[in-house]
Amino acid sequence: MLYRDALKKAIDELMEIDDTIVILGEDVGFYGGNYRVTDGLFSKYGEKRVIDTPIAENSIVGNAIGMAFGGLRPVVEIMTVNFSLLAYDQIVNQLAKIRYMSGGDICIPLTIRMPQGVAKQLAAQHSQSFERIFASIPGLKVFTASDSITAYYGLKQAILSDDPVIFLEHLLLYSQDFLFYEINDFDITKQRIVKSGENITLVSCLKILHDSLEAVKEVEKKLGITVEVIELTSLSPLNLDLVYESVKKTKRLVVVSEEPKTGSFTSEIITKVMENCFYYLDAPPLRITAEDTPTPYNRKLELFSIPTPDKIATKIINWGREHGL
Amino acid sequence: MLYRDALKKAIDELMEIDDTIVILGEDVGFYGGNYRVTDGLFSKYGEKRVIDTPIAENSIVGNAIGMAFGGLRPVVEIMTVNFSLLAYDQIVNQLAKIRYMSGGDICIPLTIRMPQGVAKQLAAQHSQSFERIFASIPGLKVFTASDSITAYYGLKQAILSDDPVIFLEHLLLYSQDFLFYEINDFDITKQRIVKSGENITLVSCLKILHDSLEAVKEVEKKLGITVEVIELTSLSPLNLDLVYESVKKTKRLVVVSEEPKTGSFTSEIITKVMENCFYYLDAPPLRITAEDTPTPYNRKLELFSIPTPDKIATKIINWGREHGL
Amino acid sequence: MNKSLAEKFYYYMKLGREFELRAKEEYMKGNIGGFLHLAIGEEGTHVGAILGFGNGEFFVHYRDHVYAIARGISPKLLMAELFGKITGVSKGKGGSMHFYSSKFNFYGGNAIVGAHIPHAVGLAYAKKYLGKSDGVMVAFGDGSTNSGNFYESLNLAAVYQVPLLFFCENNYYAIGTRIDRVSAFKDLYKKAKDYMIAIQIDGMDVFEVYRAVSLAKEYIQEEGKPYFIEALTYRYESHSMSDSGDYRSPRELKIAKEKDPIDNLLKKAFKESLLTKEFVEEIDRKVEIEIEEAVEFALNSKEPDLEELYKDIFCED
Amino acid sequence: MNKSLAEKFYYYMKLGREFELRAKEEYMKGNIGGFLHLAIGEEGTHVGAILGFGNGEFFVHYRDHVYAIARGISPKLLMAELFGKITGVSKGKGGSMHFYSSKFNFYGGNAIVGAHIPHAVGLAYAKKYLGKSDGVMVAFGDGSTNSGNFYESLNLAAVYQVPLLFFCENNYYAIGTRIDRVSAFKDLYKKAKDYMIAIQIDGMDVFEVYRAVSLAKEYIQEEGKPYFIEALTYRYESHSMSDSGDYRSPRELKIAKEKDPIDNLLKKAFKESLLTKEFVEEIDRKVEIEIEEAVEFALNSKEPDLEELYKDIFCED
Ligand SMILES: Cc1ncc(C[n+]2csc(CCOP(=O)(O)OP(=O)(O)O)c2C)c(N)n1
Ligand SMILES: Cc1ncc(C[n+]2csc(CCOP(=O)(O)OP(=O)(O)O)c2C)c(N)n1
Ligand SMILES: [Mg+2]
Ligand SMILES: [Mg+2]
Repeated sequence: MLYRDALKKAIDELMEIDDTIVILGEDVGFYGGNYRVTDGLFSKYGEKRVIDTPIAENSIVGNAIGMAFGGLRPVVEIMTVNFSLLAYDQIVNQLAKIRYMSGGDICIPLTIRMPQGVAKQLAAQHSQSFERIFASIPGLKVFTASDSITAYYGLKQAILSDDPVIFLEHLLLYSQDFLFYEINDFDITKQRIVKSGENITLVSCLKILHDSLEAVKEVEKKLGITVEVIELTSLSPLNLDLVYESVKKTKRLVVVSEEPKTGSFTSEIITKVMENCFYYLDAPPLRITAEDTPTPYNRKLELFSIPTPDKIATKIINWGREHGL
Repeated sequence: MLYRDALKKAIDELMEIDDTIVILGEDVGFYGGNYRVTDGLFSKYGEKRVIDTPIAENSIVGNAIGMAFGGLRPVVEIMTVNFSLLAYDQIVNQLAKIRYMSGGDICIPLTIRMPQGVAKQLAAQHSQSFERIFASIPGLKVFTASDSITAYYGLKQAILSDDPVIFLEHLLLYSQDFLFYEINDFDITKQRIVKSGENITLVSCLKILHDSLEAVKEVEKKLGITVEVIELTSLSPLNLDLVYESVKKTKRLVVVSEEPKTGSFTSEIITKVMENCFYYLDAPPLRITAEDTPTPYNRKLELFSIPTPDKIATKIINWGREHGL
Repeated sequence: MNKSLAEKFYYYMKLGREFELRAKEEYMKGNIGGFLHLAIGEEGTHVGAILGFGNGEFFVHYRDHVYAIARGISPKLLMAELFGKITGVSKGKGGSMHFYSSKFNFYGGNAIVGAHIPHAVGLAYAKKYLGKSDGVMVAFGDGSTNSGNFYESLNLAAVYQVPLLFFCENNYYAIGTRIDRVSAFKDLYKKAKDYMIAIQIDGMDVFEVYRAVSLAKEYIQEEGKPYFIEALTYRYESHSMSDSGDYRSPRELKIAKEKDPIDNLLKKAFKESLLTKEFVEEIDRKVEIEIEEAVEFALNSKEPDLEELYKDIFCED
Repeated sequence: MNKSLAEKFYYYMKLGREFELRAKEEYMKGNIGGFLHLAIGEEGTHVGAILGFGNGEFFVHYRDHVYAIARGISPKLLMAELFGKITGVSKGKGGSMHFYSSKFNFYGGNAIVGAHIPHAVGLAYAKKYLGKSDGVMVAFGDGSTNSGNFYESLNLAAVYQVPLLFFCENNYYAIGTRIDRVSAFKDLYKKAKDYMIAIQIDGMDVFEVYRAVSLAKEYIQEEGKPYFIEALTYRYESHSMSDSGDYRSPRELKIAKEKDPIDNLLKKAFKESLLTKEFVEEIDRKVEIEIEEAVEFALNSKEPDLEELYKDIFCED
């Protein structure tokens, strides 16, 4: 199933049974969604439930908060995460705090879906990844989806949650076809072991998880070892039990992300592992991230600025060799 | 010299010699500044150079960027860091990226000063600390000032820099009186050893640095050891050479901050130290931060949510004992 | 004008004023902390608006005490909130700037200027969608009318055609900056007039405010469309307990106080025999007792337990 | 109308159109990547505006090619930028959406809708402060007029009284959403009219655009005040190279194309003997060569070295 179709299926199935669910965002209605996730929903549910908004991200999120006060369950699409910065006050100062400031009086069952990441030559203002600026805000839940299963089950869980959820997608995944099958007890907050292994624990999410998996094949071949790969489907709440367990076994941690290095959310993963598994580690954790620069337009530079399967493999192999693998 | 007076002195002295420097912000002019940093400058330099703006943070920063294009050197005051979220798009998508996207054509010599932190019962929307959301953006310089010397010399360096600088102050420092003396070779990007010691390296900045120093006295007494205290006056560029050197000597790292724990900038410090000093460390690094909650109004809860000198001391002492001190 | 209305006006305005005067005292004593923004002088605007609007959800910024009182939320719960007690309307977690009570359709108290306006648009949308007809009202200061939040909301309320009353309380100042120095023009209702019906009224006259808001309420209910009122008013106190207020001339203040909304009400009501001296005295006593009880309640209430710090972040924990 | 002006119009409009048609081709071939937003159909608006404005700083959003060409920036530098080459106007780091050349007073290219408008206000402020008199112009789409950035800028330009020309190119669509579905009203100049002089013009007629902008320029220079023009125009292509454009009817497109700005210009200019067939043919040849040279230049230019990734972040390194 295509990733975008999995997302739509989740929304569609829930909208069918619960008419307090509404979608809003730029071009989500008549046009069918910039990445066509909502295509068809406008004619099915009408313009009152599939709401085309002007280009006013701050208000889109602000309006959705008010809708939630009024008994609706809004699903916001921000066209890309880059534009969410215009709504950052509503997200951080309002969405994340109103329940607390009201002493628990008010629930805000609201989901903000948005794609992030480097696509292809979209340049600095359209290529960002922002795990760090959402997952570090108390009061927000932050989920990620790397394939059609996490997209479908994860988005359903987000929409059904009575709390504010930031749901991160990736620009390059929409057109990808992923295996899809039914799961009974999916819980996105539990994280996911994508592949088991013995000698290295690799943690990642979203699109770069796939690049990492590709790299891992090379690493396993070259180093003659096995790598355990864990996907962080939930950055908040951040339950790292699977990671701790794994690291205690493998003794080595690699974190891969598309955020620029300094201050990226990778550092939180590493720090929590240090706090919980310090005496188990046989090597300093390795993080593989984008460079600390804005994203350039030129394709060669762009690729040079982010981790690719090759670069991930090389970095892990070199680091592994340096540290006794 | 009062902290607020040191800031004013820096601005005033530069405005006297360079009339391309202008100040803008809410209530900075006629009213004299919400925390009175700019008091007196309106009558001295006039309303063209000390510009009262409406409550429109996004435009304040956006206008200042344009002023910089036009040959001015604007110094923006955002009343508190909490409101900078309304300008976050201008800060991240514009200020931090235009030079890069223009291939180096355009310089933006712009300083944004703003106070942050928990003051006293200002509640969730007025009590935030945001090192992480600025220092993790490539293209921004981020400085902090903990006393009148860093305030005066640091702000001068920020204003004279041809690059965008976020200058973080703290609400509770304005009225504090600090020793002031002349320094010839001050460079805020080098960080600062506030106190030397042998057994623990403690890293902090802004107001909580002072709480940490108080705690350190207790720690040294109780554990019979000495603590080296390093102030991070520059979060970006993030030069941690002093910290690495110190950790290689002390073998132990503590980072203290007022940000909520998860995803705080403390994790970047710890990760960089892991990357550079892994084999030197005798204990897992300790971070002491605010709790992962919005800040409550009630004073008792508020104090419970942030590190205080007592809590810092207790945590370090317990951790030290646990890890062989 | 009718008698029972005049009586209500007096009761809530007096209660509001005494509540705030006492809050000020308690602040000086250290029983209240943080920012405390008083609406003394603006009671005509606040009470007239709430009573004129009747049911329906209400949003306001941080200067929220008198609105909450007029809404009928017990001064006990409000004073306890100022004292940071667990019995407060927001469990002591919000304080003065964050009064919330969904039971009373009271949605803040918000400390980010202008940021609550889009919430009101969204809630009005939800009500229209759900077929609920009593509309929504959002109050905000002159200072917020220069912000993107304000403008985007005007446009969206008009695009969505939602039953929302925009209520601008123009007290001429945003902290120390006079509105005409930062707004392109000073008749603020003109900012809305191409988007919806927009009028300007005298906010020092509770009767006028009540009348205008009642009519607006009827309009938004019947037409399902937004409406805009600018009420000209004045705050006597400084912006919050921490500013000196020296940016306004004593003369300006004196002129404003000559239009005091409570005095105004009494003058008019006595002239038209809507209120009696006895009634007023009775109310004054009742208010005194209520305030006394509120403070006692607040004083005697417990502080939140420490574990409250971690509660109320999420619905699902 | 004079001859040399008509000649210039034709030259730049033709150059602009051919540049974009070729860019489209090169995009299909894979020589250009990312988003490519074409202004085909809008040349009358873009060329008329730039030539009418003369000197003075100019800001625009991502649909920036024709403006840059009319400004006189060499098509070589622009094509090289689209190709991501180091010889490009932004060293290949910006691409189509980020043309910058301070030498030509050309400030973007910006990919965040509306975010460049406050920059223009600030720059106009700086010029007024420094006593420079040639003003600033900012172009933006209909889509941005619903945003806070836009509104705050109207207010601030009026408060500061800066010499700034707001130039709204209303092509009726923001990606796939028609303006009247998301704006309270569709005559967008009305959004500005209480803040400054605001007019609406036919953007398909380069003469009219030129005339209106020239007059506006005079006004802002002489009065030192802002001015607002809404130009009604149309883009023939889809929003960017990635959308299908199926949200507009073929009929609507056909009607728009009947007003094609280049055809329009030729018709008028021939009738009034401002242009000759020979001149037009000569220009066509010249343009063909220029475009060819631009592509060759772009093709033959070097890509940035890898270390360029780390350069141009800060002035001081
Ligand atoms: C977005 C934002 N910027 C700045 C502030 C600081 N601030 C608090 S109140 C205020 C003035 C608001 O004035 P107005 O809207 O007229 O309301 P009033 O206080 O007069 O009732 C300012 C600037 C804030 N709370 N939020
Ligand atoms: C703040 C922001 N939100 C959303 C987008 C995505 N986006 C790019 S162009 C566009 C439409 C803009 O339309 P308009 O302003 O009319 O300009 P036009 O494309 O018609 O020239 C949108 C929504 C963006 N770039 N920036
Ligand atoms: Mg006011
Ligand atoms: Mg358009």
